[in-house]
Amino acid sequence: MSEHVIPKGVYVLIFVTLLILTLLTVEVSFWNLGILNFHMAVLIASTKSMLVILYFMHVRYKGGLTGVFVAAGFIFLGILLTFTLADLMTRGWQYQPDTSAFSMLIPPR
Amino acid sequence: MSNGGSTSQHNGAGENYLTAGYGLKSWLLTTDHKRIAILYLITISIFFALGGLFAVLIRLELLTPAGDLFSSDTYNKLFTMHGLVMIFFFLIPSIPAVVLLGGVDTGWTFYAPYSEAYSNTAVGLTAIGVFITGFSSILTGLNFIVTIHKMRAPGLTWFRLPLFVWAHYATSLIMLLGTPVVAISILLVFLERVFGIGIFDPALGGDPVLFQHLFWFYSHPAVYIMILPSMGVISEIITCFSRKRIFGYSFIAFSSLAIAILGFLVWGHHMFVSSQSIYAGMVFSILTMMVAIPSAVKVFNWTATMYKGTIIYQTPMLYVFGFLGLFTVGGLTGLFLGTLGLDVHVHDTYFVVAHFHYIMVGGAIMGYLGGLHYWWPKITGRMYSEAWAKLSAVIIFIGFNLTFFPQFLVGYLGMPRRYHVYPPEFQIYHVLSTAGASVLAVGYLFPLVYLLWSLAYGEKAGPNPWQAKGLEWTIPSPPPTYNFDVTPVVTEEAYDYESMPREAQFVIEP
Amino acid sequence: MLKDIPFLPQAASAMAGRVDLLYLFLIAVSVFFFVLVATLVFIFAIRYRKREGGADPTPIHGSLGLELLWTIIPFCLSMVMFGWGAVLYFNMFSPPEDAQNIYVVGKQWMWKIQHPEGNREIDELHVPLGASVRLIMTSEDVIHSFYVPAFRMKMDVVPGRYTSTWFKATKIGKYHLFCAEYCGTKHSEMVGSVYVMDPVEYEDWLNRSTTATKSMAEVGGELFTQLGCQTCHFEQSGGRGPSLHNLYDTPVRLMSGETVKADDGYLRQAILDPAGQVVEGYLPIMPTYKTQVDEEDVLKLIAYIKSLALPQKMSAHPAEENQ
Amino acid sequence: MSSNHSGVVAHQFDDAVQQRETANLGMWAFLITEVMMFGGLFASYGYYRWKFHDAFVEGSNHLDYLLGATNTGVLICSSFTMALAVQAAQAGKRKSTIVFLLLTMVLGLAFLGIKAVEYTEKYEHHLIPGHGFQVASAHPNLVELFFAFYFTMTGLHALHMIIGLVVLSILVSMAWRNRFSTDYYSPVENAGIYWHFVDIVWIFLFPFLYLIGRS
Ligand code: HEA
Ligand code: HEA
Ligand code: HEC
Ligand code: CUA
Ligand SMILES: [Cu+2]
Repeated sequence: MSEHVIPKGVYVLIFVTLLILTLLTVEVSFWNLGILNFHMAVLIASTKSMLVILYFMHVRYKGGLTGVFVAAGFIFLGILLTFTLADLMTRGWQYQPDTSAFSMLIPPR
Repeated sequence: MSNGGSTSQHNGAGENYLTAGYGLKSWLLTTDHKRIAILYLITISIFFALGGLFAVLIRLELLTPAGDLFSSDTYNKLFTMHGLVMIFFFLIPSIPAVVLLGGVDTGWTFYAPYSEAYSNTAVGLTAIGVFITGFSSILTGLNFIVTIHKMRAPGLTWFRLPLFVWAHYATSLIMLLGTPVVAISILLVFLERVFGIGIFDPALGGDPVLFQHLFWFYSHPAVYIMILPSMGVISEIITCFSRKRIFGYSFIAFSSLAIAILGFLVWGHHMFVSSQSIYAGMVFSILTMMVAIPSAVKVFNWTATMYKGTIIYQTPMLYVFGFLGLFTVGGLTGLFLGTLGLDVHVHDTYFVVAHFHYIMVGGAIMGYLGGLHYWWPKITGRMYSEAWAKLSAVIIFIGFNLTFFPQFLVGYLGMPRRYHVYPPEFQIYHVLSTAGASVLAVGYLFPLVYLLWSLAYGEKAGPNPWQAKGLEWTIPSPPPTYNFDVTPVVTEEAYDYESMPREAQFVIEP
Repeated sequence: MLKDIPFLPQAASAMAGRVDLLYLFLIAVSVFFFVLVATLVFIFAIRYRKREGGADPTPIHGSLGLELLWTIIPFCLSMVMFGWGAVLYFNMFSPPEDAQNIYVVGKQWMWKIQHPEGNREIDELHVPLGASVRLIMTSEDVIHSFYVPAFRMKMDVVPGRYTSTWFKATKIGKYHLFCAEYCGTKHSEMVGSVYVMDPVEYEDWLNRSTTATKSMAEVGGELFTQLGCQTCHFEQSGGRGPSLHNLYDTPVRLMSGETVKADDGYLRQAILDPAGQVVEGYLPIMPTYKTQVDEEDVLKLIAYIKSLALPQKMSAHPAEENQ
Repeated sequence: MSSNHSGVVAHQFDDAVQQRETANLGMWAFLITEVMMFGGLFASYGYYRWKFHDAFVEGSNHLDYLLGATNTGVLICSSFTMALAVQAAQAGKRKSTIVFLLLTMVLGLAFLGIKAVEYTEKYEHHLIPGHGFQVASAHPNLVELFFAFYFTMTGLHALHMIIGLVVLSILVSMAWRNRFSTDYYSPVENAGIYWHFVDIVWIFLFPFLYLIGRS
């Protein structure tokens, strides 16, 4: 089982796309999209890293096992981020007149 | 007692890993994994005794409601050391060394901001220790996972692997995924202390609850690091002494994976009253319930394995019985804690203390002792005294329950953890518990004595005293320096005991 | 003898009985499974022990039916536990509208408690029977945890923010108060007592206890003048800062466009970190009072601002109102 | 990398393919731990960015996004040359392997150089947390928190770059001594995977740190 050698053209294509996406993410950050600015930034960064993973890191041409490893990494990263942030973001939902704003405090010492 | 060595090819003349090369240096610099294992065994036994010593001192202090034996600071150091030594001696024995030098008193949970602002002792030093050990446990896990994926013996398909290996695979997964997070949070604590930036310290704008998230993201899965290897051991022993294949192999195998994966989704159950959002609490609670299911599946499959077997009451099997009962109690009380409305009351009381001792002492340590007795002949080539071993297994079981059952009761009554003085009405439970701990201590002393004794005077064990299945039993005891002369080829499933000829079933009489 | 070894702690709140019931349910489930496993192990160990003439071990690979059975039944039971526990938990953290506030400040290693009427206590908490009491808590140093076993109630007290919980005492008596989060040397001595009193007696106690010459709001009002707040905040609008009358519990529009409710947390921040949330239409000129007031002062100021709100919203003696 | 016998299969492996796949999988497993480590940082960063949004915007506006963008470009170029180096190694082209590795190193150094410029500038503006931090802001300690994350995250990233550069220089010397062949190139391949990973971290760091609240 010899390694798949990827033609140079593919690398060049990915490379150029990555550069374009970098310019795009800078440009987009100056549009006023409200909260969507953040989403756009994440979206573009994810696309870029997906391209790097699939082509530069050859995952597209590797066996399923590598794919599983990569997916596992992202899934557990997702768990860490989602659950930690979910706590913070849902604290204000609680019926309690006095908790919603507290998370914003700087206390005295 | 006749010796299973009659069928052995072991001639005592060949070189084995224990005799190949003498001298301290050859041991300390060894790369032979069996020697490493022996060193590891000795180290963790010493640390266990040390942790036990701290526990005995704790119990003595708690005999009376007043703080008469130690000052509060001493007591705080005691339980911190006890927790740290006991928790991390399972993982890697080098953390305690660092800790013992420093003298930490934050509790093993290192809660910020307490651990930063007020604990004037060696948190920084501990942090570095955790970092280093963290890195080595990452490498261990990495090594193990890759080995299993890529370097199994020919014919050893996934479903022919001993369940012990599955359990270790799951454990490694946890180490790989969890350790980096705790490492980075410790780094953040370190930066906070050195540069005075408010990452977790509210006085500077930080949030101590974030620290708890990062800490438990690792530390909950870490509790499964402690129990999974023991679960693997149970699968090995129960099949051997039931002379029968395991019931539901694939369910046991996959439940280990399920535990490892789901284990990453429940950390918030340590934070139900931490001012975490109650909605996050609910999600964590429901997931906690789910992570209990694979453990339940395991317990039932082990029980079913005994059905229509040929049960032999050898010491390791007694520990399995103990494990099954005590782990079940510990696990079920874990459900109490995972139940939101109830945990509010019992959180940080002795109910929690009882829960985790049932699982860790009743489960993990029983598994450890069972495994120690099971593989002792393989490791050392000697048999221990069966009668003494049985006696101490029984003593340990009784002492254990006497120590920790009263703690459930006093916990529900409201006795908080980490208290060195307490209201007098709780005394009766503490007296019972201390009495139990003394019995337990005696029970633990016995094996120390008879196992050491067997090294010199025990009967020669032969390669396979239990007529057990598994590759390690096909080679002489103790194993030679190069495990296998030829790479073994595996053609059968694990635990295929029934196909053994009847006369070979068992040589040692129970 | 057995009487000296109680099984359940005293039950002195509306929640206690409900928690105990859940506890008993879990014990029932646990006993069932423990007995099941233990009996099976026991029976198998005896019945299939190795002996002369015993049957050969029978190879059994497993049984899908059984696996499903012992996955699904525990799963369903555990979902019941979850649901039941979640409902209780939700109730535990949802105080009724009419709950009266009591303020708690944790500090190494004591509990400082303030009643809205101005009474202050240390390591003691007096409450009237039958009234819903909401605790609003914060810490001056590290995390503590306010725990009253007889109420089955516990909540961490976190520096840098307010946490809250509530209870309704149902039995007159004296109960333990513990700190349940490890907080340093004297963690085990950070204990106290909760006294549940007959409402009439409680009134009496409020009037009697000498610490309270003035109500919290009154003291807050004095502070308000002392600190010079009134130089900017007038009764009517027109000052450099907005009027604080009728502010409590009403929505406030901020410069950032958000609208937030002027609750305790908001007020606390408005005083300690005014620039964090600037009211629409005003300049961020209010100085921070971080260095001049401590947590207790803040609570007093807030009480004062509350007292400036609509009269029917605030009552000097909420205990009365409840009866 | 697990083995440095060139062209030789270490005794625990059956053949070169098994050895290469094992090393490769090991690298991926290692990267998972790296993902989780940076993950802990990203989680903390996200937590505070949500909590103290305004302060983080303020902090971010103190950064020079043009330098950040340039650096992103530089790093992408280096990933590109790294990919070409791996390709050359696969094909057994010793000379172009060396050239591309060296190019990658030059780009990596350029990245660090620009980073150093940025750090110096922060130093001159008293933006180093815990070290006489000064900023005109309503909540200076929260802006300081932003910079704490900025330095921790970019610092850890830079550390990874430096390690990567060391590895690359070893590879260059190995390639120089003709250690690689079409059968044995996994050190280059794995170093490549590592390098790309470091690139990916930056791809996220850039918008998160430099581009918030620009609109
Ligand atoms: C080896 C270690 C280990 C293991 C395996 C477990 C397993 C479990 N633990 Fe435990 N736990 C600890 C070690 C461990 N724990 C420690 C050290 C602490 C304290 C940390 C500290 O604060 O210092 C702790 C604390 C702790 C808490 C926090 C309590 C608090 O502080 O308020 C909770 C809450 O949910 C919990 C739950 C559980 C559950 C649900 C399981 C489950 O995995 C158990 C599953 C097993 C079973 C359920 C038994 C077998 C099943 C049956 C026989 C069938 C019947 C089943 C059903 C009806 C579902 N544990
Ligand atoms: C695997 C983990 C493990 C083990 C095995 C144990 C074992 C024991 N533990 Fe511990 N325990 C913890 C993990 C463990 N514990 C943790 C994590 C905490 C929480 C800490 C914290 O709050 O931060 C805790 C806390 C804890 C407390 C609560 C303290 C408090 O909250 O104030 C108590 C109190 O009774 C206790 C008791 C015991 C006892 C009596 C034993 C007994 O089982 C010990 C019996 C062992 C011996 C008696 C030693 C035997 C002697 C020899 C083998 C030979 C002698 C030696 C030589 C000759 C060298 N433990
Ligand atoms: C220098 C003038 C000044 C002083 C002195 C001052 N404030 Fe203010 N305050 C303001 C201004 C201006 C605002 C509106 C802008 C803002 O929210 O920061 C304000 C807003 C507030 C708010 C929020 C009001 C709302 O409508 O949401 C509260 C509460 C408050 N101040 C309380 C106090 C207290 C208590 C003190 C004294 C300890 C005080 N202020 C002293 C100028 C002042
Ligand atoms: Cu305060 Cu413990
Ligand atoms: Cu847990």
